[in-house]
Amino acid sequence: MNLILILLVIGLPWLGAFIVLLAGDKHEKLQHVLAVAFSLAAGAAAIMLLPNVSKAVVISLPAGTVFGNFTFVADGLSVFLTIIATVIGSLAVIFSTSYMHGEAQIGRYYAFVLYFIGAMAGLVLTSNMLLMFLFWEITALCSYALISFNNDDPKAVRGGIKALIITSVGGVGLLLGALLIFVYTGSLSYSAILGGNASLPANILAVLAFGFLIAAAAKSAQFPFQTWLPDAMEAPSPISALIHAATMVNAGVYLLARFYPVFKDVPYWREAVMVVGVLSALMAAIMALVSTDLKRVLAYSTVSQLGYMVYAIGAGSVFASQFHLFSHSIFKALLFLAAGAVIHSVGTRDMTKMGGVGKKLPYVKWVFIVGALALAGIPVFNGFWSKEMILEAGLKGGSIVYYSVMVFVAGLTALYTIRAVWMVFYGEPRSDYHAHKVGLAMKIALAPLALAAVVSWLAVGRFSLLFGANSLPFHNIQPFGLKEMFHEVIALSTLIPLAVITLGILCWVFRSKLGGLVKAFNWMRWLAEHSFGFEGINTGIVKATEASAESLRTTQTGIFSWNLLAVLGTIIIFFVLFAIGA
Amino acid sequence: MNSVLITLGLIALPLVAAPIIYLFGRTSVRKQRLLGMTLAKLLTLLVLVLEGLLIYLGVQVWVAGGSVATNIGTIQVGLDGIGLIVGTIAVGLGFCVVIFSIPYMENENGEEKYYALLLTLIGSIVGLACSMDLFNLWVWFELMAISSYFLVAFYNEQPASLESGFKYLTQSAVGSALVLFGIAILFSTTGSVAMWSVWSNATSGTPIVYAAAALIIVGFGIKAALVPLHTWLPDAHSQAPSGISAMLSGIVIEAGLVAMLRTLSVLAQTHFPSGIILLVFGCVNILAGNLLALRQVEVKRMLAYSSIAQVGYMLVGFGVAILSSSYVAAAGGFFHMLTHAMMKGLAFLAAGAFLYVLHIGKGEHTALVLDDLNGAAKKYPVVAFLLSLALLGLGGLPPLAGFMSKWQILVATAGVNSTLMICIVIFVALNSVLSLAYYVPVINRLYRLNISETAAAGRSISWIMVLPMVILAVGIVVIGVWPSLANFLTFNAAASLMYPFGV
Amino acid sequence: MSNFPVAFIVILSIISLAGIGFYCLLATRNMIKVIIGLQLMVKGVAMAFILGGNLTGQVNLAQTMALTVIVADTIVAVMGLALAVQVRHRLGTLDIKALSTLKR
Amino acid sequence: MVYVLVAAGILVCAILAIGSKRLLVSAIWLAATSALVALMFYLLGAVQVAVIELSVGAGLVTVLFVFAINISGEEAMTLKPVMPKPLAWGSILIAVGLTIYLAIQSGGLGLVLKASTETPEILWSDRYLDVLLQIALIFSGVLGVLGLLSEGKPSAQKEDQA
Repeated sequence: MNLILILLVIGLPWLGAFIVLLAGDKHEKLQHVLAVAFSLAAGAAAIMLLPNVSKAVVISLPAGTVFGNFTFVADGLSVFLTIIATVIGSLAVIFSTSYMHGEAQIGRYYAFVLYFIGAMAGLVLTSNMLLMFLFWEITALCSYALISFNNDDPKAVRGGIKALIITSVGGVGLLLGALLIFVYTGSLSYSAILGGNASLPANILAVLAFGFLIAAAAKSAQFPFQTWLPDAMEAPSPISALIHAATMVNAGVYLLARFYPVFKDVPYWREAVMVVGVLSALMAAIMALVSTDLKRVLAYSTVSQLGYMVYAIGAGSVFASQFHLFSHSIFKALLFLAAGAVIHSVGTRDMTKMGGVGKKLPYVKWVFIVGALALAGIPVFNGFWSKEMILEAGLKGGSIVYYSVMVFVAGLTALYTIRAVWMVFYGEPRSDYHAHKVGLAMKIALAPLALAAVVSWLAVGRFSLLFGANSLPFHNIQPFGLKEMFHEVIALSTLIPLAVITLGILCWVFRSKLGGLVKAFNWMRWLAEHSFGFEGINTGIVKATEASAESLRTTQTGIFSWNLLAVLGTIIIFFVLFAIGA
Repeated sequence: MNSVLITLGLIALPLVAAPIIYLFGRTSVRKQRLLGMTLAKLLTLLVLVLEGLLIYLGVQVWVAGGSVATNIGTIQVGLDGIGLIVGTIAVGLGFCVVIFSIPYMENENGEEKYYALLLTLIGSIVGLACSMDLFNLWVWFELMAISSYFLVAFYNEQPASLESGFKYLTQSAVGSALVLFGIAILFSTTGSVAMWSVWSNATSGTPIVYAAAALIIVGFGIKAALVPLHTWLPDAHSQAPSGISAMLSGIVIEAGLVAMLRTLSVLAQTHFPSGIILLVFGCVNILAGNLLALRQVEVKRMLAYSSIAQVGYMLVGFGVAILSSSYVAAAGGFFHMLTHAMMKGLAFLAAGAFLYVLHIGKGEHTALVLDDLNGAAKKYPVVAFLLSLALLGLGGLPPLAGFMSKWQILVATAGVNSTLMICIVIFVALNSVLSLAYYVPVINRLYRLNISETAAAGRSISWIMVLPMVILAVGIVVIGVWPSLANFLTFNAAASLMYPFGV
Repeated sequence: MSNFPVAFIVILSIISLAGIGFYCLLATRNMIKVIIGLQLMVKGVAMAFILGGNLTGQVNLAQTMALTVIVADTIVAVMGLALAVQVRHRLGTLDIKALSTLKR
Repeated sequence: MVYVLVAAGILVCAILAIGSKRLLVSAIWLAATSALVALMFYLLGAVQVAVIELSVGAGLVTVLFVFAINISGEEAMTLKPVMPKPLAWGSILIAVGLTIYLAIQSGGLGLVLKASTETPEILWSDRYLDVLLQIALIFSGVLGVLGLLSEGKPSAQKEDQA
């Protein structure tokens, strides 16, 4: 059963991608229908995997020699992320039918979306490191292709290539890890090292652990690779919701969570993971505070929230991290789709030109506010529970310094969230925009997400069962019901983050009276607007590479004599070496 | 069919058929009739099919436990693992190129010479891979060079084409003189040119034997485009007719590499540090090739520079193989040779198709620049898709063939238990990422909405041109999804290469 | 007189001949002169073969190889000359500096 | 001693061939080099190939050079070389010196020439594959030369043909 389902989850979207492409751009309606049908079918197949979660290898295709066996496992972690990918994928596709209506080359768009959904499912379902790397790169390729979907816009093309290059640079870490696993265990299956049977030398394990950390940081847009995600916002909004909020960026967190049992004892690894998480969360939150582009604010907040997840893993609570991933996928997809609806309707992403949109789009306003409350960590919404669990875990598993920074970031989160909501939906219109109506498909896609953002935390008991010993070996996560959650979250220490969050909101309410304080932090604002220099480092690397390429090109003089002198020079170098050796 | 006949047929068939093809073609040029030319094309295809059949029969003899080798006089020739893979690539790619050339070269002045020389070129590569005698190897190598000179300078009314032809000719000739020098030294010191007796006689590495090895590396290295001996390559690849560019990049430079490896394996007992030398050249090639391609605006020239980088991957594979006696690395090197032939062949054919419909078909000989490709997917969706596929494969994105061969090379490299090798893995992988920076923008251009004026005014593409590209593309995808299909070819070749090294 | 290294004199002349040929390739700007340089280099190589044959007592073997070398090289020279003639015809000069339009 | 004289002669002729300002003179010095190389072949015992070198190297090739020079015309070679001359001869000297050094290191000084004891036989006795391949070499060479020298047909004629 699982065998067929896994094949369906990966195969259906890929087949769909092919068929949509074949349908041709002249039959746009048909393409919309096909894309929705295939993504929904994949989502259904993924949900049907849920009752059959097991740690057993389901498919094993021998590929021979250095390629290992192509294996797939439907364990708890995999199935959970598969469902996120396919279900949110379906919603994004439904949303697109109205958002992308009438765009050119819609076939290419859907083909890549479906290709991505299949690849993302494959990435989490496989247990072969080669396949994992393969799917990892395919998701990067799809992300690139969709960011630069509008090929005529140089900004979109640049953003896409930047995302591809940075995530591929990180991919080198994963590649190296996969190679080393194969070399030292003779197998490409990750259970070879997770099982603890293979004794890797300590230094190799360290290379592996930090290699994977680099890969994860690049994929999840963490420090110091965070710069690609804001630029990826040139993508159509459903893509931002699906790839750059709910699924692909989670692959890094998934990688860390998957290998946590072997890496946790590597010296300094957990410390490094926590530092990466804390720095990303803090810097991104500050940048979100000063940005005026709605989608960029959401992108920064994604980086920040992913920072929380990474921090949780470093602190030793894989469960809290995955639970926040669950909540975040829902509320961030909701926020991006709602933002997409706003942008589609208003025609700009600049918040300084919006204002008062709420009056014209009340439905969008309310679902956006639901998402915003969840993001800010206001009680009862799903973000509150998972964020509190992470903070509790951080208090137990890491230094108090990191904990206080993360609590501070929680306050900042509340501040920038309310700022965004205010600038978009309230006040008077600040420019002469004309708000279109929001399509029905958009509303249909938003509704389940809004509902889930309110109630998804109730499923914590069911959720924790996915991570039990039978469905997820090596991790030893105990069942964790609502009772335990109440017990853990409703504690005295919860009051501190809640107080800070309230303080954050109050800061916005009394913003006019805090002018002096704002001025005092102008230098910080300047730093944040320049992305703390990381953009500069990126540009520097690109410029240096291009300059060296350009100077190397001058060696191709095209003059025959110089070409031959190079030949003679090579001979001389050889002979000198031999003469010294002899 | 016995093995002697197979061997003789394999090396003699193309060379015997080439003059006949020329004569057929010539009659139609004289009498202005098309029949002869058509016959010539069909005969070329037929010979290639027969060659494929002979290779297949040879493999059958092999599998049954026999060896496909024979002595012609004192010269031993035979189909071993290296011969098998190089022969397969040459014949297979040659077949695709011939089909592609039917519309591409139609009514060009000298069409009949083109097919005759193309067949000679393919035959010489097969012969080179089958030769077991150092001097005979050089003769095949020279035949390969001589038959390709005119093919490179085919458009002899174009100054640029003549220029590239002249540089190619002189630098090749210098290379082959250097190789000969090396062979002469080995002959003087060991008293033989038969590979196995040189192998058994050359047991101590006197400085002059090392010098001979260096000359041979540099000499063959000119053909194999080792940096800094590569300078002829971008000119020749960009100016030759596109089918020939595909041949040059897909197999001719690799034939130089194979000849070099054969010769180095003969010197296995002298402790000549060939492994480390190949590794160093490999790394330099990868970096220089990528950087040179990065800012290039001519499509074929960019592909030519990327060939330099791709040869670097093979060199890394072979270097690791020799350095650490690793089968997997050698097989990876050969695997990359195979996948590169398919990917670069496809890329050059697709670029050639664009060049043809946008420029050459109209009688213009301007270079195809990136701007010409803007929005080309709108008008030529199939070719644009195939070109994107080839470029993504070259950039090492899965699940295409190029990723699998690079993976195999990297697995073997990481398998050598040393920090240096881990650094090389990281270096190679980062360079793969760097190469995306020039492959991917091309794809972006293809899918733009605003079509360039040149592309909008292009002619339609004949299906005969598309057919060989589809064949290659299917190969790329199939090998990418099921990489162990190529194991028979690659591991036998690795066994033949590593045997003299005592592995 | 028997101690006089006759064979070494031949070696010296071989290496020098090849060197002179290579120098011609580097220093000249005339296409036909380039072919002359190539010819000189290959003559050195042919001598190396014959010397090798002499030293190892296999003059006949060396002769066959030298013959092939001479033939092959003559063909290359002829093709080079044809190319030079064609270049002169199309560009009106034999200067290799005129042949440096393909660069970068 | 005759070896020294011939060797010196070869080098002098070669230097004159590359040093000459006129192409025709260069070609003639090349022929002289070739003749002396043939003499060296003879001294080393390679009688048959000496004859061939004399006829092909000194004869045929020179004729071809003269033809080519006649067609393309004598061009005054007063242009300065692309590369600084000292760089060219400096690197050549280094390369040649190193080669000689390596030859000496390998015992090149102790080599002794042998008087040929083999009976002369048909040249290609046991290497007829090489010789057969020469036919292929000549074939592709001829095709190449024909192709390189061919005049492009006027395009109008091409249209007729199609």
